[in-house]
Amino acid sequence: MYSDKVMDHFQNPRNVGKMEDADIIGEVGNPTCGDIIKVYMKIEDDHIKDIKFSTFGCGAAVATSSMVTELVKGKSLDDALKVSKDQVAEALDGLPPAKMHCSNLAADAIKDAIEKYRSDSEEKDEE
Amino acid sequence: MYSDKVMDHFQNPRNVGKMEDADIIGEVGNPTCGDIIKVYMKIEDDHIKDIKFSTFGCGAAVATSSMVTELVKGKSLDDALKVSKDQVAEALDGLPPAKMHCSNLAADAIKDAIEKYRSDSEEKDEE
Amino acid sequence: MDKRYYFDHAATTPIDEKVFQEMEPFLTEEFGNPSSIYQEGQKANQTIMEAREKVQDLINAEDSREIIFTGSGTEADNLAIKGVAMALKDKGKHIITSEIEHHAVLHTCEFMEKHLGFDVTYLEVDGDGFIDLEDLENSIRDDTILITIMMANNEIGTIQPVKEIAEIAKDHEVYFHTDAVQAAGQIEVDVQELGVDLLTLSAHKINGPKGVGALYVKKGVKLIPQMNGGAQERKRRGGTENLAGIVGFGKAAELARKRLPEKQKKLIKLRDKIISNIEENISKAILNGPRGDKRLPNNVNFCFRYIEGESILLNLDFLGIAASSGSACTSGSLEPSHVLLSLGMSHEVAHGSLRISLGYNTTEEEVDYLLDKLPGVIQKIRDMSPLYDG
Amino acid sequence: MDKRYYFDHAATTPIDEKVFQEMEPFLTEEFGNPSSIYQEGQKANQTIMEAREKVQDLINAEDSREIIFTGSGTEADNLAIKGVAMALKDKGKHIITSEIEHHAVLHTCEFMEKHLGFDVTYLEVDGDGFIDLEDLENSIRDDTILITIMMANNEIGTIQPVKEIAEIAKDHEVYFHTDAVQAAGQIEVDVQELGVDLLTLSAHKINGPKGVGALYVKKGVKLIPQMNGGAQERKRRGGTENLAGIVGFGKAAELARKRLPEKQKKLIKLRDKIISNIEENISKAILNGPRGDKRLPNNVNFCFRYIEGESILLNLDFLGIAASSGSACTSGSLEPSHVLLSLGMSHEVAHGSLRISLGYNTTEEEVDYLLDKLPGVIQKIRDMSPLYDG
Ligand SMILES: Cc1ncc(COP(=O)(O)O)c(C=O)c1O
Ligand SMILES: Cc1ncc(COP(=O)(O)O)c(C=O)c1O
Repeated sequence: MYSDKVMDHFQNPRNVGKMEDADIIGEVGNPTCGDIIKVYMKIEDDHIKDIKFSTFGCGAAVATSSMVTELVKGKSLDDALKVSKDQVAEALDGLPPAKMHCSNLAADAIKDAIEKYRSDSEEKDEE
Repeated sequence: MYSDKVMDHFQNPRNVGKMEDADIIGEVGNPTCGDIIKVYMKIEDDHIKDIKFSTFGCGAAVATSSMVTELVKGKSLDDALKVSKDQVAEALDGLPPAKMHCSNLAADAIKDAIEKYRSDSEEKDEE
Repeated sequence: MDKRYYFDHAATTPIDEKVFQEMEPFLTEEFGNPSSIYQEGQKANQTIMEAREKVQDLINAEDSREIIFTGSGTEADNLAIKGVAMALKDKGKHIITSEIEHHAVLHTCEFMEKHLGFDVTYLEVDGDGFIDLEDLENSIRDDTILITIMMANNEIGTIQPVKEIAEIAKDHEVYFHTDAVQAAGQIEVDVQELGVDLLTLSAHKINGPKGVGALYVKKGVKLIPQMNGGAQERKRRGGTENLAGIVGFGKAAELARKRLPEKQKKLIKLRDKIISNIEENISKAILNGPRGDKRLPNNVNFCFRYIEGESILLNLDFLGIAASSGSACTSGSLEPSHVLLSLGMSHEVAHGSLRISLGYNTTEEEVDYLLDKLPGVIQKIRDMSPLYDG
Repeated sequence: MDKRYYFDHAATTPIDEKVFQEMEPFLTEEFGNPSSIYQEGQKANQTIMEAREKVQDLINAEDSREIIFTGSGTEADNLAIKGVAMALKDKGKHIITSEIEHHAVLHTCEFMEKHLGFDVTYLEVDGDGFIDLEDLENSIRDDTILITIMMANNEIGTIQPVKEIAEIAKDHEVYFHTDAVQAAGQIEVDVQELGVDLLTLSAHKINGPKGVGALYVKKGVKLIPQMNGGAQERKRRGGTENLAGIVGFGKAAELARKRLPEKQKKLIKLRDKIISNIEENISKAILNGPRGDKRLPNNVNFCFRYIEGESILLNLDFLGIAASSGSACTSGSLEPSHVLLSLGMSHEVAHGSLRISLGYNTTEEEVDYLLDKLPGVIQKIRDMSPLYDG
C-alpha cells in the first residue's frame, strides 16, 4: 500500500516532538476526520531555523508530516510556502489515492504557521 | 445418480427386442416428453407367456422397462395389473426423484397392453 | 481406475497442473485477507492485482480496473444484466437477448421481467444458431438499454457476429454485453477490437478452478453493484475475495493466451475429423451448428435420430468416455435443450443430442477411441428403440 | 521470513492443513462438473452432498437440503435479505435490522431501500452493542416481513439474544435471518434450538477457504433465487459449484464442530488474560463490547485514546504482529467504524481502535509476545500525538 519511503518516514519520523519555545505553532485537521497535525517552528531572519511536529493520524499523515518538515527546514518563509502537497507526496514516492487528500495536510500546517507568524509580526509592527 | 440395479438393467436389459408374433402390443409416452415404451406380449390362459420391450428414453426408462417385464413375466393378467410404478422403482432400489414420474412409465405400458387385449377379446366374444 | 476419455471440456475443464501450483501457496501459508493493511494482507492484495492483469491481457482490456472478479460466470452475467438495467432503468426498461443464451443470461432476463418490470425481446436464431442483424436492429426501441448476446454458444459452438452487434449497439447508444465464457481460450477475444461494453468470463472453462468468474466493464459504463457488502473490487462486488481461485484464474488466463494459436490449429483438425467420421459412419446423424470458421474449434454436436441423449451418455460412460447432451447445467431438467429447439428441431430429435467438446490436451488417440466406440453405442440404443426400424 | 504473530482471525483464518488435504484432489484429478451424469460428475456431486451434510451438522439443521452453498458469506447475506424480501413484497416492504450489522447486511438493506422501495428500521444498540428486545418488538409493523440481526458482531464480539429475537419474530409471523459468520465455530450455533429461519455462514472464518459461504434456509421459507442460471443448489443458486471450496468448507465445518468445546475453553482464558493485561498496563484503554459470556471467546477490542488505529497496526506489523482496526472490509474507507460510532463513541476515540482476534491455534506464547510489545507501541504513537499530554 505505502511506498518504502513512506514507511521509512513513518517508522523513523524526522523532527518529531514538541517544542517548548516555538516562535509559532501551525495546526490543521480535526479529530473527527482522523488527522491532526501540529508544527512548531523557530524562525530567524525569515528562515525556518528549527521545526518539529506532532501528528494524530494514519501512516500517511505521520510520513507527510515528517517529510514536510524535512523539506522546509532551513528554507526562507517564502520558499517554504511554495512547498505543495503534491511535492510532499512526490518526495515520498507517492501516496495511495485515498490518502492523497485527507492525510496529506502537513503542507497546510506549514502555511498555517507562516501565516500566523506574519500576521503576528504585522500586529507587532503596528504596535 | 442411479442405483447399481438400475445400471445393471440399463446395461443388460432383460427381454429387450421386438416380437413379430405378439398377441398384443402396449404403448405409452410420446417423443415430445422424451420417453416411449412399447411392450409386446404373448398371452396364454390369461397369463403372460412371453414379453419383450423396446424403449426410447433415458436410463431410467430403459431400466424400468426391463424390470417391469421381469416382474410380470409368467404372471396372470390380473396379477400383472397389480404391479405398480412404486413396486418397479423399489425393485430397482429406487429412482432419482426427478425420474420417478416421467421415466417410470413401463407399468403403464403393461396396463395398456392388458386393457387392449381384454377389449379385443370382448370384441371377439361379441362377434 | 481405467483410462478415461474426457470429451466434455465445454462443461468444465481439468485444472492445469501449473494453475494448481500457482494456487497452492494461497491455500496453505499465504492466507491474508486482501483488505488488511499488514504484510499478509498486502501480499494477497498484490497477488490479486497480478491476476487481474493476466485476465486483462487475455481479453486485451485497456485497464486492469475494468475487470471485476466474481464467484462464477453466472454471477458475472447476473451482474452485467442486473447492474446495467438498474443503473439505466430511468432511461428505459427494454433488454434484447437471444433465444439460445446460456441460462445464466436467459433466467436473469426472465427475472428482470418477472420481478423488476423489464421487457425483454428474445431474438430468434436461424438453423445454425445465428441471430439476424437486421432483426436485432429492428428490435431496438427508444427504451432499449442493453443488448446481451453471447459470443459463442455452449452447446452448438455458433460464433455470433459480435463486432457487428457492437457497432449496431453503438449506433443506437445501447450498452452491449456478451457472454464469452465459451469463447475465451478458444478464439481470440479482444474487447477493444470487438467494441463491447461488458463481457463475461469463467475460470473453469479455461483449465482454471470452479467458482471464479470475471466481468469486464469498460471504463465509464454505468453499473449498480449487485453484491452488497465490503469495499472489495473497487466497491463493485462485495465479499472477501476467493484468493486462491483468483490466482488460479490469472494463471489459467495467462496459459490460455499463450496456447491459443497452437490449440486452435490442433482442435480444428480434430473437430473436423470427428464431424466427417460421424457423418460417414453413422446414418441419420444431424450436425447441429455451423461448419468452419463460425464454429468453436472445440465443439462438435450431433443429433442421432430415434434415440435419447442420456442413454448415449451412460453407454459412453461405461466405455470410459465422458460427453454431454445439451448443457451440463440443464441435465437436472427433463426438457430437451432450449438451444436445439430454437434451431427448429422437433422435441424427439432434440432429445437425441450428443455434444463432444475438446480441450487443449485432447489427443488424436483419444479421438480415435471415441470414433471407434460411438457407432456401436448408437446402434445398440437404436436397436432398443421403438422408433427405429433398422 | 521472521515469525509472524497472527491476531486477526476475525478477518480471515489460515486454511487448516486437513482442509487443504481434502481439497487437493478436487484441484487436481477430480474435476468433474457436479451436474454431469458420467462418473466424474457423479463423484463431484456425491462429494458436495457429503460437504453439505457436514455443514448441516455444524449448525444442527434438520435436513441437508436446507443448506445453500454460495460464493461468500456476503452472498449468503444478500440472498437471505433480497430473496425473502422479493418473495414477500406483496405482503409488506419493511425490514428490521441493527445499526451494527456487517456491511454485507447493512449495504444490502440500503440497496433494498434505494432500488426496490423497501423501508428499513435500523435498531440502535446500547454501549456494549446489544439491541433492545422491546425496541425490536415495538418496531415490528404490519408490513414487516424480515428481521435480520447478526448472531455475533465481527468487531466487538457482542453476542445478541438470538433465541429471544427468534421468539419475537415467530410471535409476529415475521421471518428472522441471522448472520452467524462470526459466531460459527466460536460458540454453539443450533438452528433448531435457536429457532431461526435463515442463517449465514462463511468458510474462511473457520479455517476453510475464501470464496465460499452458505445460507441455511429452513424448510418452507419462501425465497426468490438471486443468482439466476443453471439448476444447481436445487434451483436456488445458479452457477457451477466451487467444488474444491465446498469440499474445504465441509471439512472445516467438521473440524470446527469437533474442536468447539476445547477451543472455547482455551480462548476464553486467553481473551480474558489479554483484556486484564491491557487494562492494567495501558492507561486510557477502553474495552469495546461486553465482558464474559456475552462476548465471543476469540474477540478483544480496545480503543486507545489520543491515537489512530492504522498507526497502531503498522507499528505492530513491523514487530510481526497482524491485527486489525475495525472490520478488515472497511479498511478501504476513511470513516471510523460504524459499529464503534453506534456504541456512542466520538469520532476521535473510534479512530483509535484495535481488534485482536484469536484462532484455535493461538498460543499463550504468542499472546505474551503481543502483550509485551503493545504498551511500547501505544506509547510511541502517543508521544507523537498532539492530543496527548504525557
Ligand atoms: C459478520 C460478518 N458477516 C459477513 C461477512 C462476509 O463474509 P465473506 O467475507 O465470506 O463475504 C463477514 C466477514 O467479512 C462478517 O464478519
Ligand atoms: C456460455 C456460458 N455462460 C455462462 C456459464 C456459467 O458459468 P459458471 O459455470 O462459471 O457459472 C457457462 C457455463 O456453465 C456457459 O457455458
